[in-house]
Parts: sequence; structure tokens; C-alpha cells
Amino acid sequence: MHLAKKVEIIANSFELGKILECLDKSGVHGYTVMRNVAGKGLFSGPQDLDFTMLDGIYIMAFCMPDQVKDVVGNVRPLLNKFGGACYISDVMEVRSTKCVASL
Amino acid sequence: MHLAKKVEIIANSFELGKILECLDKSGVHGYTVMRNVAGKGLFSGPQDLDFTMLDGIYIMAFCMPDQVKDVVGNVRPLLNKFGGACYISDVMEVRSTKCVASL
Amino acid sequence: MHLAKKVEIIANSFELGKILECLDKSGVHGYTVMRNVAGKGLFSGPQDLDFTMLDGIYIMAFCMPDQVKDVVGNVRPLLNKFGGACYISDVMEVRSTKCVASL
Amino acid sequence: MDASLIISNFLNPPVLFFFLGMTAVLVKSDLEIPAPIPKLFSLYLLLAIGFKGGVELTKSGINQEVLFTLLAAMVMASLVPVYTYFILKIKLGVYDAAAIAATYGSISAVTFITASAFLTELGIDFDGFMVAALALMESPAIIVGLILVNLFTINDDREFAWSEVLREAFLNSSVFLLVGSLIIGALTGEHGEEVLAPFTQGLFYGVLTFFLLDMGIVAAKRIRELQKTGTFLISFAILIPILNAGLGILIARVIGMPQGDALLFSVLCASASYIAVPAAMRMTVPEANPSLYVSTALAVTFPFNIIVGIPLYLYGIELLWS
Amino acid sequence: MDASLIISNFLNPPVLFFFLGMTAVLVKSDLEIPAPIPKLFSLYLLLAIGFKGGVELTKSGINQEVLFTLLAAMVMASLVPVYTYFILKIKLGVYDAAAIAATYGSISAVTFITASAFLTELGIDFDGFMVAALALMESPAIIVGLILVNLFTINDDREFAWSEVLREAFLNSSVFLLVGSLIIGALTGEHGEEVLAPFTQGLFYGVLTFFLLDMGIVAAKRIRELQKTGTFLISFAILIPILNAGLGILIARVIGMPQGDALLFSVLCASASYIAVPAAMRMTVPEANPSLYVSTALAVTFPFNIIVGIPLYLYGIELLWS
Amino acid sequence: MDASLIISNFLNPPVLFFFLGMTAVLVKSDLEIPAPIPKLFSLYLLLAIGFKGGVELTKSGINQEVLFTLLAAMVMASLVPVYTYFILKIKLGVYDAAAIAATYGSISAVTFITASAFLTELGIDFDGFMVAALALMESPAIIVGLILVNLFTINDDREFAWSEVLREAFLNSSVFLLVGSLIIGALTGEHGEEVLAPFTQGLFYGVLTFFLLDMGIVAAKRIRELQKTGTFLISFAILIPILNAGLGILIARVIGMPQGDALLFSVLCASASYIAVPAAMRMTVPEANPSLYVSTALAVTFPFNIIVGIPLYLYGIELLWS
Ligand SMILES: Nc1ncnc2c1ncn2[C@@H]1O[C@H](COP(=O)(O)O)[C@@H](O)[C@H]1O
Ligand SMILES: Nc1ncnc2c1ncn2[C@@H]1O[C@H](COP(=O)(O)O)[C@@H](O)[C@H]1O
Ligand SMILES: Nc1ncnc2c1ncn2[C@@H]1O[C@H](COP(=O)(O)O)[C@@H](O)[C@H]1O
Ligand code: NA
Ligand code: NA
Ligand code: NA
Repeated sequence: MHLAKKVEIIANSFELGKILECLDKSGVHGYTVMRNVAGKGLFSGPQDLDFTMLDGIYIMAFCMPDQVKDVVGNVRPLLNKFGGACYISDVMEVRSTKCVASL
Repeated sequence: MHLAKKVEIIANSFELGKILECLDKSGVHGYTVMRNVAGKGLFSGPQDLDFTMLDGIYIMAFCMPDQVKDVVGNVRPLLNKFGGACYISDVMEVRSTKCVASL
Repeated sequence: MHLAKKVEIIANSFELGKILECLDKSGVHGYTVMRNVAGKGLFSGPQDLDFTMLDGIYIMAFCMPDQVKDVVGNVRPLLNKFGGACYISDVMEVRSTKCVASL
Repeated sequence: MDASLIISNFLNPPVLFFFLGMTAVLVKSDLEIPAPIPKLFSLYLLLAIGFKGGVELTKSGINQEVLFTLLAAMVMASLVPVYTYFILKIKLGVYDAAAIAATYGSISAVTFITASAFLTELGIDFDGFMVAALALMESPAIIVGLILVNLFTINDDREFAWSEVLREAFLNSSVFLLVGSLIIGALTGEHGEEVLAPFTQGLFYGVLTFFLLDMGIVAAKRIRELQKTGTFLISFAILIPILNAGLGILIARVIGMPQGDALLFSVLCASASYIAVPAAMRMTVPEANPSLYVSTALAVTFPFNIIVGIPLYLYGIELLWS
Repeated sequence: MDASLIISNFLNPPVLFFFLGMTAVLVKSDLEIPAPIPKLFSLYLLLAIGFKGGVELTKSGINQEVLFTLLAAMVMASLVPVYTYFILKIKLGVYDAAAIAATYGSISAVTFITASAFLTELGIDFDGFMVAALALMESPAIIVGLILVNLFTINDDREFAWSEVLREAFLNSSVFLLVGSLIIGALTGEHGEEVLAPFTQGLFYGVLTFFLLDMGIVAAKRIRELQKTGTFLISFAILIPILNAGLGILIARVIGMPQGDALLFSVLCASASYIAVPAAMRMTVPEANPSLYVSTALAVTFPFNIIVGIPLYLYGIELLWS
Repeated sequence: MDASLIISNFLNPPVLFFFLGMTAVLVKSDLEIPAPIPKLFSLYLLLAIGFKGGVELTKSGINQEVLFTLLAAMVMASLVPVYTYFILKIKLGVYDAAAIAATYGSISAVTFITASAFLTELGIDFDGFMVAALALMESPAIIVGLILVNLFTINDDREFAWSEVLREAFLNSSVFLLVGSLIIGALTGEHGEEVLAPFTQGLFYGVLTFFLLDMGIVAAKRIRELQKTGTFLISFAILIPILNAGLGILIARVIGMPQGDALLFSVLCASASYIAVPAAMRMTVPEANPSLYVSTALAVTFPFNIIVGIPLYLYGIELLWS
């Protein structure tokens, strides 16, 4: 086990593509996305736009500690424009090795 | 980036309204809800009541460190009565500013 | 409130049964499962196999600090074989007591 | 006669698909109907049966027969939880006994709908106002159950708001949709029936069949939990429905219901709620163990009624009416 | 006459179920149609109405009447956002005014579909190419809205890609599915109509009814937000549709549309978008407050049109045409 | 003749909606059919086709023709993975070759269903027992694929439980639902058919159409991945289906199948699994690269069969049978 960082981003689903691009650009190639999350933020009303199919998404990416700075730098402008939230925390990674042909 | 706290609550969906009220009362106005989570706890059997439309919910609220005490004080009685779980952890917030008319 | 550990596992849904067994064997009897998560890992392509109904799952289990070693030991071989990710972090548990007949 | 009815019931697509669902769980197939598809089906069934009932109600009007039936429904819905409570108290504590009693006092709409499909296939008529009886019988048991808890426990801090309980009892989604569709059916009458027929009537049998496939899966998953339940409760879950159906049949005979209505009424009495009441009990009597009241209603009583109960009660009715 | 139309509209199952949905929210029932079922219904309705329009288009062919109608549709879709913008500017800022104007320039497919079901019930014919008008009127308002924002703000760093905006305007899922189904309907013609009839026609009315139940719930949930909206916007959300419908009726009269087409055209002019345009606005004009443009369109204009507007506009048309 | 068949196939609503789905991805529209709606459609299609097959099976009974057909199905399902394995080994490793071979040895139910809808439209009869062939051909390739892996790798610690593999092969949800519905169809016969007709028959074509819209989206999303796949596999994914269909047609000729059955049989041979087999392979041969076996089956072979293959094979059959 060794130290890693967890990046959590909550945003609207139409930004998903852009956020994943940001992650990729920052060298973070692993992520998990959950759709259809609802919420309330500083700016949006409760379940705002819920009907307009712009549902919330929650993105979770575990990455190296030194990638965090890049991720934040890339994601922040997006969140500034469209709203959303981003939080970073410490985790321990359980390393796994997988026997896949593509390795 | 600055320190914040993450509050995670897992409960039954019929308590959602009450839990959100608790958060609001404690001054926590941002939260994200995921529906249809399933689980097993100390008291409930596996996927208990899964069919009865009382599906689990997962609530995630990022807040100021000093709000945690209030949140815990308000949420605990609810969990005591109806079951559920609540955990607190440390995160770093990536501040964003959004240009919304309502600001 | 007292210290606890959060174990997060992301895997394919067909491993769910085996992973829950692992948790049980390690003495971790509380968990929450979210279905239909999508993602990209070191090995899998984006939304790989999304159509084949092998959707991703996200498992979250809060446990005692001393159970972590067992969990990791039991879960790692599974992840090595089928892919997936596992991360551990620190949380504070908000204890609750519930008045259920079965207690 | 009895056997032939059971076989003819058994060879219906809905019942066979119910079995298929149970088999899927037994052989560990990964067949499942993902959420919220079962919810879609159950909303559809409530809407369709409510609407149909409303339309028929306009045709028949409200007469003495209707009033007697609805009164009988109210009586049974309030009485059943009381006497089952005392039976249950032999072995169980107050909370569990009250919660299970409430479950058996209320009804299962799917059992009712399956019985109505069975009647339709046998060519036996039934009245639209039976849907009103269905709606009426869902809620009272919740109230009675809570009264029992309040009577038999010294409960200084049971602080649930009655307003909330009443809302849950009378405005939960199934009662609300059923009653709403009934009223709309009554308002739009035959004209509405005509335009909605391909939807509410054409698909009805198929959706019921598909839904029972899911119910079979759900019920079979619960069977494992019955181990913890014990023989007392399992016998209860088979014998009490028969007793309740028997009482229902007698009342039906006394007030002179036709055979079709009598079957539906007895099925209402015999069935137990595994949705609305458990939800209400979990909220208001958290001390009761949910796996007791859900598993008996869902894994024993529901399959029993679907497979054996419906034709059995009809057999009894045919005997008594002839 | 007017009243009888309103009552006959009101007693339709779709409108009654819309009310039932609103009532569910008002009495705090927990009735809800879980996602993605409403999405399934709306995809179905777009597919079915598009396909039907395409089939009819093949039958009628493209003639002068069609061209005039489509031209009128384009004109109204571009004009409405311009004059509503200036009306809105009386009280609101540029961003909010432009976003709301775009919303009202565009259309609501469900309102159109409800109007077409209303016509079908009254036995009034309408042409298949009206679906093409529906498709044509969804997008222009988005473009006009953005042009307004660009004209009236000094915006050095508004850096959205026009290509993305155009894609969102013309290829969003509802426009795409509608136009695609229209083309497929036109290609397969009567043969396709025949094989798909039980699906696209048999179920149409039922699915619309079920969907309006959900729309009632959604609209009612928005009503609470209207407090923040203020009287100006609420009046706007009722008066502007009437004005737009009036203009639409006049244009329809001038170019000689038959009554059925005229109603559909006026309903298109009167309705406001609560899906495609809000999504586009949130993306391109994040400065505007979404609750303003979504709530007015969804909680005021949509119910108004469904309940009062459709029969009212038809009444106007009957007066003018006779 | 060939061209006219292709065009008549192409102008079917299901095929056109398949194209519409692919187009949506190409032009980057945001059209999508959210989960679990496609799952609902595919469960429905399996239930309906299985049920129909069962009903017809009762009518026809089990005779020599049926036995020969099912035998041929078993032979092809076991043989195809073997020879495709050796073809694939030219360029690929053992794991990938075995996994792809298993994929092509198995079948795609949607391709079969589309072919049956095509036949229905052309007025060509086919037998209900072909559904049994469909069910029979899904599983053997999984077993053969694993045997190949075990034969050609030195695998001291491949420790999967065969019981689990067999369950996955024979009790996965699609085989289970198909066979279950077939049995229920056979048990309830014409009576069951009648009561379920509006559901299983009326909606069939429409649901297939809607589902192919989604399949078009899914297939097109996979096309991008084909770049990594290389020309060898892409040619494989087009040529092997033609070869397999050719073999199937010859066998069908030899055992004297009628034209309709021959088409369905050739389509079964030509199609590749993109659901059951990939799931089984991912579980049992994690060393194989999923994007190879899923993308070829889903993004090349499936569209090829739907658009060109079905009419092409029918053309071949018409030539040989006349
Ligand atoms: N403090 C918070 N805690 C949890 N979720 C949040 C928080 N703030 C915002 N969110 C989520 O982010 C979404 C967009 O937030 P905003 O842009 O602030 O309106 C909301 O709908 C919430 O789901
Ligand atoms: N230790 C835990 N870790 C993760 N989830 C839990 C834990 N304990 C309880 N839960 C979740 O909370 C729900 C209710 O728990 P309980 O009231 O203990 O039965 C369960 O269904 C789980 O989803
Ligand atoms: N670094 C990561 N951060 C978040 N999720 C991950 C990460 N790596 C893998 N995952 C998730 O785990 C699943 C399987 O990963 P893998 O076995 O690495 O392909 C992916 O589809 C992701 O959902
Ligand atoms: Na009862
Ligand atoms: Na408009
Ligand atoms: Na094949």
C-alpha cells in the first residue's frame, strides 16, 4: 500500500466530456463516473434543472499526489464557468496487477 | 485550496427529507444525493426491504470544519431511530467562483 | 466519534458476490453498494463492455482500523485476476444505536 | 373440480412466468429485471385497473350492493389486524405482532389483479367497484396496527406525527394512483375507455405476466430468510390467508355478492401487503423486525395465493353458491 | 362554446392525469415516476409523432401549402425571441431576458402532441407536415438568443465555440429523433405505418396520458419556485403565450391553413421550451438564472397551454374561420 | 434480385432506425436511450420470441425435421469456434483467438429476431422450433472456447470452477428467459397466445425498431475502437460470417429445410455474440482483450448482418432452392 490522492468532482453531465479531457491532460487515466446524482450547491437551487436531462454527475479519480496540482489547475476554470465542486483527499492505494493481453 | 470536512450519510430514502433539513439547520447548504444504493448494516439484513421501494440513499456534504459538530448533533438522533451510518473525513476544497445571475 | 477506515472498491458487477464474501470473511459486515458506475482504469478501455451488462460497481465499507489488513489480503487476489481498484482512507465514525427488535 | 381449477390457473402465462422467476433464483441464473422497470409495471397496473374500475363504476352507478361491499371491505380491513394480532402474540412481542398483523390486514394489489385476470380467462364477470374495495382496504390496517402498538406498550416517547402517518396511509403512491385513476375513469367514462383501450386493456395481461416474472424472482430471493422466521410464522402465513378468505367468502355470501366479486373480495382478505404497510411500519414501528413481516407476506403468502389460493377460494365459492 | 371546449378538453384522460400529477405534489403523496421512465415516454412520443408526420408527408407531398407553413414557422421562431426580449428587458437584465426570450421562441413538443390528441378526439384533421414545423421551430430561438446576448453585452471573453452551439441547437436529442423519425416515416410510407401501427398508434394516447401524469408532478414541484420569480414573470408566462398564439392564428389565417393546422401552429407559437433551450442556455449563458426560465416555462406556461390554452386557441380559430 | 432484397431490407423501419442510431453518434448528437430501457427491450424481445416459438412448437410437434435442425445447430455451434480458432491463430495469441472464436461460434438473438421480422414482412414462413435452435446455439461455443484455451496453454493455475462456467453458459439470463418462455409457450399453447397477443405480437415490431435505434448507437460508439483492431480482424468480422452463413445454407439444403428456416439458420451461423459470450470470456479468460472480441462482433459483424447479410443470405437461398 502506498499514498495516493482522491479527486472528487461533482458537476453537470454536459461537462463530463470536458472534465475527462482535463483529467487525461493532467495524466490521470483512471476514473469512475456515477450518473444521476442530484444535489444543491452554492449557486443552484435544489435539484435545479432536474427535468432538463442535465443531471448531475460525480467523478472520482484516484491519482498520484504530484498530479493533483495539474488536475486542480485544469478543472478549476471549468467549475468557475459552469458550477460544480471539487475536493481532494488522502487515500492509500491497494496495488493490483492484472493479467490482461493489452498490457 | 483549504481544509474542509466531508460528511457521508447512508440511510433509507424516506428519511431523505429529514436529513436534508438537519443539514440545512446546521448551516450546510451544499450536498449531493445518490439514490438506489443497496447495502447491509449492523441491523438490517442484506438488501433489506429492497422491494418495498425504500431504497437506500447516500448523501455527501462538504462543509466547514466547524459545522461538523452541529451536523453530527442533528443527524445522530435520526440515525438512532431509523438506522443508517454517518462518517466524517478530511478533504481539501478547490474553491470555485461562478458567474451566476443569482449571486 | 472514533476512528474508522473506509475501504472503497471499484470492480465489475460479476465479482460483487465474491467481494462481499471477502468482506464478510474479514469480519466487515457493513457495506454499501452502488451499481451502474462507469469508468476507465489502467487496463480497461473507456466504458469497456458497457453493453454487455457487466456494469461497474462501487463498494464502500466502513470498518475498524485493524480489519483493513484482512480485507486487503482477501480482496487483492480478486482484483489481480479481474481488474478493479481498491483504496483505503481514514474517517471518523458517528456512532449510532438503533432500537431494532433483532438486536 | 378443485384440481382442475388449480391446473387451469397453473397453466396461465402469468403464473407460469411467476414460477420461471422463482426457478431463475433457485438455479442461480443471473436473470433480473433491473429497477425501475418493475416500478413502471406496477404503476401501469395500478393505473389500468383503477381506470377500468372507474369506467365500470360509472356504468353500474353506486347502489346498495356497492355500499354493502365497501362496508364489508372496511370491516375486514379493520378486523383482520386485530384478531391476527392476538394470534401472533402467542409467540411474538408487541412490535412484531402489530407490524405483521397490519401487513395481513392490508392487501396486495398484484394478487387482486392476478385474480381478476384469472376470472377474465374463465369468463366469470366481476364488478368495477371491487377496485374501490381494493383501494379502501389498503390503509386502515396501518392505523389499526399503530393503535395496537400504542395500546400495548408503555411508550412515553413514541413521538411520530399522526399527520405523517395518515398521509403515508392514505396518500402513499399506490393508493393515490389507484384512487386517482378510478376517479378519472369515472369522469371520462366510456369515451375515455375507448381511446385508452389499446394501452390499458391490450397490454394489461402482458404486463401482468412480465411483472409476475419479476415478482417470482423477488419472492424467491426472500425464501432464504424464512429459515430465521420459524415454523410458527410460516404456518401463519399459509393458514391465516385461508381463514381470512373463508371469512371473506362467508361475508360475501351473506351480502349476496356474485361469484366473481366474492372471489376478489376473498382474495383481498387473504392477501398481505409487502409494499405500503412495510414502508409505513419501518417508519413508525422501527422496533419491529422488517424481515419478519416482509418475508412472510412476500415469500409465503403471495406465492401461496397466486398459485393455490385463488383457485382454491374460487372452488369454495362455487361450492357455496351452487 | 369556449367553455364547452375547455370542459371537453378538461375531461380528457391526458389532462386529468396531468391534474392528478399536480395534486400528488400538492397533497404530498410520494407518487413519482422514477427516471428514466419519463425519458422513455418522451423518446417514444417523439419517435411516434415524427414517424406519423413522415408517413403523412409522403401522402400529401410537398406543395405550396407546406412551404408557406414552414416559412411561417421559421419566421415566428426567429421573431418571437426578439420582441419578447425587449418586453423582458423592462424588468430584467440582458442575460435573463435573452435566455427567457429564447425559451419562449422555441417550442414544447408535449404541448404540440397534446393538442394533436385533442384534435384527433374532436375529429378535426391536421396535416403531417406540421411535425416538420414542430422540428423547425425548436432551434432558431437558441441562435437568436445568443445573438442577442452578444449584441447587448460587452463580452470580450465569451469564448464558446459556435460549432458546439449549433450542434446543441440542431442535433440535440429531441430535434434529432423527431427529424430522423420523420425521414424514416417518409421513406417507409404506408407499409411502414402498417407494421408499426400497434406500437406507434395503438399506444400513443396511453403513453401520452402516462407521461402527462409525470409532467404534472414535475410542473407542480416547480410551482414553489415561482415565489422568487415575481408577478412580472408570471403574468409574462400567461400573456405572452396568448399573444404569440394570436399572432400565429392571424398568420395561419393569412396563408389559409385549415383549422387543425392552425391550432397546432398557434400552439407551437404559444408554447415554451423547458428541455432543449434551458440545456443550451445553461451551457452558453451561465450568467442567466436557470430557475427563471425553467420555472416560468414549466410551471406556468405549460399547464396553462395544456388546460386553457389549447381549447382557447381553437375557440379563436373557430370564430375567425367561420 | 439481390439489390432489390437489400433495398427492401434497408427500407424497413428497424434497419432505418439502426442507421439513425449510428448517425446520431457520427454527428455527435446527444441522443441516447438511458439504461435500463435497452435491457427492458431485450428482455421483452427474448420473452416474446421464445413464447411465440413455444406456441408454434406445440402446433408442429417434435418430428424428424425438428431433430435434424437442432442437431445441425449443435454441430455448427461446436464446429465454428474450432475452425475460426485456427484462422485467428495466424495473427493472434491463444487467449484472444479462443475468445474471438467463442464469440463467433455463439449467436446474436437480435440478428435472429431482425431476420425473422424481415421474413414476416416478405411473407415467407418459418418454423417455431428455430427459436429452440437459437437457444441451443448460444452456449456450446463458450465451452469449446475454454477447452481450446486449456488445450493450448500450459496453465497450472487456471482455477475457475467448471460448475460456474457451465452455469454461466447455460443459465445466463438470455438463454434462461428464452428457454423458459419457449417452455411456457409450449405449455399454454394457442390459448396463451391469444391472451398475450396484443403484448407479445402487437408490440413486437415496434419494440424491435426502438431497440435497433439503441443498437445503432451502441455499435457506432464501438467503431472508434476498431482502429486498434487492425485490418485482419475487420476482414475476419465480415468474411467469416459469410463463410459461416454459406456453410449453414449448405447444411440447410442437405437436410431439406424450407427457405425461411434456412435463412434463420444461416443467420444464426453468421452472427456473433456480443453479450453472453463476452461476459463469460471476461470471467474465465481475463487474459484476452475484451475490446477485440466485443468490437468486432458489435461494430462490424452485427451491422453487416443486419444491413447486408440477411438479404444476401436470403438471395443465396433463393438461388439454391429454386
Ligand atoms: N458543499 C457541497 N457538498 C456536496 N455537494 C456539493 C456541494 N456544493 C455543490 N455540490 C454539488 O455540486 C452541484 C453543483 O453545485 P453548484 O455549482 O455550487 O450549484 C450541486 O448540485 C451539488 O450536487
Ligand atoms: N459499516 C458500513 N459501511 C458501509 N455502509 C454501511 C455500514 N453500515 C451501514 N451501512 C449502510 O447503511 C445502511 C443502513 O444500515 P443499518 O441501519 O446499520 O442497517 C445499510 O444498508 C448500508 O447501506
Ligand atoms: N485510478 C482510478 N480512479 C478511479 N477509478 C478507477 C481507477 N482505476 C480504475 N478505476 C475503476 O475501476 C474499473 C476497473 O479498472 P481496471 O481494472 O484498472 O480497468 C474502471 O472501469 C474504473 O471505474
Ligand atoms: Na388482507
Ligand atoms: Na413558442
Ligand atoms: Na455464429
